[in-house]
Amino acid sequence: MATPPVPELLKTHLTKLAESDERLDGRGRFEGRDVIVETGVLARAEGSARVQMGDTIVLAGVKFQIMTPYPDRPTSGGFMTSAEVRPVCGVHWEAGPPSPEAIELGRVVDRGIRESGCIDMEDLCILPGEKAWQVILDVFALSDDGNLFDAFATAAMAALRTAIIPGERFDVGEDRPLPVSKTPMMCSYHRVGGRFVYDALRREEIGGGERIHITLGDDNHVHSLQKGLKGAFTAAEFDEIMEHARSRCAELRDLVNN
Amino acid sequence: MATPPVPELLKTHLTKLAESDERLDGRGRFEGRDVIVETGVLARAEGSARVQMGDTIVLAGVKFQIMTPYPDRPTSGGFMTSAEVRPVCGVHWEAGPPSPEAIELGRVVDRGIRESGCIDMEDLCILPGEKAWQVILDVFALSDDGNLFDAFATAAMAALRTAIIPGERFDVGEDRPLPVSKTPMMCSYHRVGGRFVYDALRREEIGGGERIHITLGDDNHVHSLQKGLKGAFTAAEFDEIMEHARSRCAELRDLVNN
Amino acid sequence: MATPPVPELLKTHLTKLAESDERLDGRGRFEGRDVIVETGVLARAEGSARVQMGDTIVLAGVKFQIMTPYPDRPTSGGFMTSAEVRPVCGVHWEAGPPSPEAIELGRVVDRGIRESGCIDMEDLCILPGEKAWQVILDVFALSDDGNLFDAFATAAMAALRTAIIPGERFDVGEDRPLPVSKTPMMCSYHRVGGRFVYDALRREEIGGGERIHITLGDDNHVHSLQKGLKGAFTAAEFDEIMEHARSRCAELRDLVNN
Amino acid sequence: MGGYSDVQMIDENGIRVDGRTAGEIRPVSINAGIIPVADGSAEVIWGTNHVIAAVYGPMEAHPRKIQKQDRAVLDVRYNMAPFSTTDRIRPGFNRRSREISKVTAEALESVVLTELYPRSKIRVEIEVITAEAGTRCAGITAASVALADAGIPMTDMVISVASGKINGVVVCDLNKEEDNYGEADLPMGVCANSGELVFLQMDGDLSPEEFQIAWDYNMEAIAPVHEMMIDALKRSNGGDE
Amino acid sequence: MGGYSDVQMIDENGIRVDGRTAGEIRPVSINAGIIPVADGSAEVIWGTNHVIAAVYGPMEAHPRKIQKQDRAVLDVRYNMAPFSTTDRIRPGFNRRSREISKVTAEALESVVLTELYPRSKIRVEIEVITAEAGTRCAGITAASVALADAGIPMTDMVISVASGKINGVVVCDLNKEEDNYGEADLPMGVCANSGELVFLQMDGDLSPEEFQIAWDYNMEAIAPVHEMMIDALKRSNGGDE
Amino acid sequence: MGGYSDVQMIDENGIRVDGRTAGEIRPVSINAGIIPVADGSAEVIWGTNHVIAAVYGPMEAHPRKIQKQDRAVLDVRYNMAPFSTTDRIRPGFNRRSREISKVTAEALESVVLTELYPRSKIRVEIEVITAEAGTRCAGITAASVALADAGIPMTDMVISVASGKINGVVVCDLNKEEDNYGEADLPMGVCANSGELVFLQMDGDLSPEEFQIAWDYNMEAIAPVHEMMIDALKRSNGGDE
Repeated sequence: MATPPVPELLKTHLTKLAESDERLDGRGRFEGRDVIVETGVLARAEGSARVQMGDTIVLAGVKFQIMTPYPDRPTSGGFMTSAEVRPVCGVHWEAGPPSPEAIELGRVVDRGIRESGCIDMEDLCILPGEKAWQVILDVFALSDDGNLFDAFATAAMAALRTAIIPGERFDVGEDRPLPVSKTPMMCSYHRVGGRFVYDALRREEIGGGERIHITLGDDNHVHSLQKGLKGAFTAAEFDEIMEHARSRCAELRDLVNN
Repeated sequence: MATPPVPELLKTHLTKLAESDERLDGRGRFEGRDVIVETGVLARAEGSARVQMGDTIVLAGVKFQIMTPYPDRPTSGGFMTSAEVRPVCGVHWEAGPPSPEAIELGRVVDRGIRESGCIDMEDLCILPGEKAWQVILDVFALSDDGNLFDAFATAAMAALRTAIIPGERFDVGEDRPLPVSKTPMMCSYHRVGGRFVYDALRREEIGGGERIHITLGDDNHVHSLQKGLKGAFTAAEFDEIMEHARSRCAELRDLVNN
Repeated sequence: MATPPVPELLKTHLTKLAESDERLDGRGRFEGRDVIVETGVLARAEGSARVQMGDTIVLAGVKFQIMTPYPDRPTSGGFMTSAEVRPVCGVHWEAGPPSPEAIELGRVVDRGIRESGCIDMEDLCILPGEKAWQVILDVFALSDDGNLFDAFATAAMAALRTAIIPGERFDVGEDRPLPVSKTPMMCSYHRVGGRFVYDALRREEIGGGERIHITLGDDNHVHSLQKGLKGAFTAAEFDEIMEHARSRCAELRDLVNN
Repeated sequence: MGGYSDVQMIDENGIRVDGRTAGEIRPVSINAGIIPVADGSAEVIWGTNHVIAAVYGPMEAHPRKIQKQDRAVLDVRYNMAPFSTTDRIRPGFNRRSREISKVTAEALESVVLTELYPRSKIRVEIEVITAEAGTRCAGITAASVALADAGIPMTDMVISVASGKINGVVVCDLNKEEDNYGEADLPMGVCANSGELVFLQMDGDLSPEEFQIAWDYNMEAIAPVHEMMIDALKRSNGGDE
Repeated sequence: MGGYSDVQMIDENGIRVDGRTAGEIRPVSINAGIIPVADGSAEVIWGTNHVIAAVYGPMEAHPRKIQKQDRAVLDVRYNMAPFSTTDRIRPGFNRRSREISKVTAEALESVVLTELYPRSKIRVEIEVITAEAGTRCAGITAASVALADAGIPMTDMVISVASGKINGVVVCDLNKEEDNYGEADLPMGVCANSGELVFLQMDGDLSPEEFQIAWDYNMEAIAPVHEMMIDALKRSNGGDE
Repeated sequence: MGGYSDVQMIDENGIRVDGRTAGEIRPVSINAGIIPVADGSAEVIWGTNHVIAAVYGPMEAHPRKIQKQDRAVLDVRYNMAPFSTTDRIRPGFNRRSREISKVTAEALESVVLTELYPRSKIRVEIEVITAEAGTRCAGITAASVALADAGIPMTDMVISVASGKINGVVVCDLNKEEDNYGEADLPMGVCANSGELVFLQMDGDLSPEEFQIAWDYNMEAIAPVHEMMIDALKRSNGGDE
């Protein structure tokens, strides 16, 4: 993504709004947009989901391949996440090799899931040292009106939780659900008009500062953190965000698990 | 190839000429340039040809490699065409990765040959599921004065029809001719000055509109079509072209087969 | 490396100096900078060296991998040199794929070593046709104040002569020194102010003309030559350079071997 | 083209594996305006195919070297999403998608009034979400609707359909299963009003007579799809366009 | 994170494999001005890690499209030398190094007064010569010193340290051996004077309580490293800065 | 260099496998003006080598950043066609061809009066159609003729020849078979009139005495090849140049 020229007017406007604790679309500082989760939306994927948060729409698809386990983990399967944010989803996203932003998106979503241990990698073993399932998670943005991070993370978990390992097609046993034991969820915060807000719109991202992404597990354990963009924040600011993330992640988890 | 700035003067001139049904070099609308075909011109290729049509000169070389057959076609060999139009052949062709035009050239030439079924892929099998011949056709432009498509297609068939499978060098049986049972030929038409002409010069291509490539087999069966560039044509125009292609392909076929 | 705009003033200054047979830093035409060679400087490399010549500082590291021998040389190991001159070492070196200069650097250093036969490739065989050692030499520039060629070549030989084949780590026998039977050394000459000088500074390179790189073996056999950049030289000029190279290579060889 | 003609894909009554007659296309549904942030967008669901198109612009063309002094450039990208096929597709352009992007751009340039926007660029993004034979046709059709949805002036709308041959019989609009055993493929892009062609490809083997039948099947499919396109645009614009 | 927690990495007295206590960092030494041709440079030797940073600029930013009208851009590259690890690293950027370059640039931009140099570029080159867990932290710290050595005005200096967890115990600054069996990694970049954070990542598994301990260990390590940075700059400038 | 010296490549009378004496070059033929659309062109058939060179320009150098204010740049590409060798070559540049392109450009820049064409570019395209040892020399020679054929002003013409060593004997102009067992290769590019060198490479093993013999063989081969170059240009220009 080419960095858009920061419109100073937008920045000023956002600062003004912040003074009366308002936001562009009338939400409160820590209020999220409505989240709609649909699963089973992709006919060719073994697990899939569509998530809509306002005008942000994303897809997630889970595919399986058979891999040779790594020599140092002969009984482990694999997991990889690919986020190619293509120019279809917004005028500010350009064609070409993955931008640093897209790379970061994929890596942060991947880490939250991987580090939570929600997928039992040992369960993906087919034949020790020879064959194991590789889970490939592709997240795909259709419409970017801000906060792709959370949309991707939510769609990813919804797709994984409904994925079926295609044993029959690969002639290695019966089809069975991918075992996903936990539901790590991500909440993202942007500095807008001086203070952090939750679930930023695209225009808040453009006129805002640094962002913080938090992935929490079922038991509020921290699995992944990422600070992005230029900016400095205090320990007190972080504590406030973390407290909100604990309650909001639980809400999102309910949405995905049901 | 960087699109050259279309010289409006050239376009106007071509339109003027078209009004009296003339062309830049005095040819009739459907008159081709003389075609000279030589075979056996490349010392290191297993089959080769040089084709000259006016100031357009191309080479085609056939090489063989041993491949593992694809799992779903264990008794089939392979065929691939590569057209890297290098900057040696004209000021308008630039260095770098293959341009969209070069990719299209290679793919259209490839399809005409492949889809005619003129190469018996089963005959290329050496050991079912393990070894088969891969035929690699490289077409190479030395001088581009227009209509590389037909020059490539003609050189390709001449090279294939004279190619020797190098069994001895690869230690898998005796040398023998590549079995080529048919001779699909291509005819290309460009809209110049409002109407379609056959075998366009480079300057007619630059000042012209859309182009249509037709590949016909021995029995006038259609094996490949391609419309390129901006422009719309009518069914009647297409019928007229197709009729000419039927007679011209037969003439070119005689040239290649003898 | 983007070619820097040649400062005409620098060129004029260098020509002036040359008239009284002087150089920017007071050295004589064929006088080299002090050379400091340290070995064992890289904790993760199996052989390493750091060479400093004035403000030019380079590292060389030797790593080993196990390779499958090439079919036509079943009892031979392998040797490759990689010189990625990264932008850390000077403002004139830019990020991106290796520049033509960096490619030339790597290839010239590689040829001098390879062609001298100083590494016994047959001795690197572990299991004929199946396993052999591949020696990978990485040269790395920390600070480029001219004559990276000689600094790299010197560091390379010092690293190779102290390298230990890590048999134990790869579970193929005991650790043992890499057998290096000779010490080919390189001397480089630049045309500066009209005449050739030895061991050019960066500013002499910028304001100078063509360069000649000579690699000589223990017995003054020639193993590698390379002329770089625009310029023409006479046989007499070459003879003078070659004569100096014979004595200077011997001095450098002593430095590396002790 | 596969060409394993010993598999029977058409029964004695001329009925195909999915119950269609020879000249019948798959069920089609079209929706416009499905990507909120795009200037225009559409989805075409054609059998199991699910193809999305988004349009951005006209906007300034940059870098400047891609600008045309007398018209807008159409920057078209056709892409298959990694999860669109049974075997996952590795991201990144390939020769096939480059060629399809090129012929699609050339087809659309033939109807868009690009001369109204000199020095500018119109981005057309075609994404195949689910693929089932015929994605390039669905892509051109979707792009046509998305351009109209974006309000880009056009002389005509392009509808694209392919006919083919299977078991020696010419049929319209091969589905995936048929395509695996197909003996020919003739995709065409036709202007709804003028009947002119702006897109044409073909591969396989068709006798002159078979070719004519395939051509005619395609031509017959244009009008009903055009109706659906117009209907989708009406729905997207509140039913009053 | 590895997480083979059956390997005992901490003894009954809370002493780690290399003799450190839970909150103790590895031996650190810092030198400035080590690359003669650079405008500023530094090396950080942190345990076995050996990381070098060079700064060039401010200089004109080109190509022009990367210029910012109101400030300098920080062009940061983090790279691991091919011989920096036990298994040789093939040269060329990868996704990991791109991401580290990005977060490092963003951390440093938060303290460099880039608005003093509109339209210009400051190049920061970070090279890992020898790697032993924690190279991104060492790289940020080295870059901070190199920027100061180059005389680039900054509001504060950034020190970066990581804490982690092993055998269920939170410890500061994992070494390579510990990292192989580590259960969490929390690298932070902290401003020496303001105490604000400009860099934060984390992966693994930390309960809210463990998280707080790890956070506090990192915060406690800032001041002593900051001392060493200042000392290195003093030595580099003849001891009279 | 191969160096399997147990294969006998020279007989007791000093005659080589193809019947040549030690100092003899392969049969050479040169033609100019062979690419109709180029501004200048030439082919060199040197033994079985078949190398073609085309020259385009001088033309405006773009993008502008490659322009030189005081002279033309020589944009030289050396490439081996995929069918030029026994094993097919995959298209695309590699390090070898990049290096040869570079040294060839530097050799030709030494004789072309580039200062007559500031800010412009002269393209030199060298294509190896059939390769049989010595292609870089044949390419430099062909490019020299093509530049002259294009009417580009030069101070001199460059002829390139290589000598080598086989079975411990120094010989001129190794063919492919000899090259496979060769022990050294010394390619030189010499100006026909001044006798100065503009191109020099060498690898292998040559004693000081052997080196001198190889050098002399190369020097002796210059004049006869130069004659052929002049003759080719005369024929191309109707015999009256």
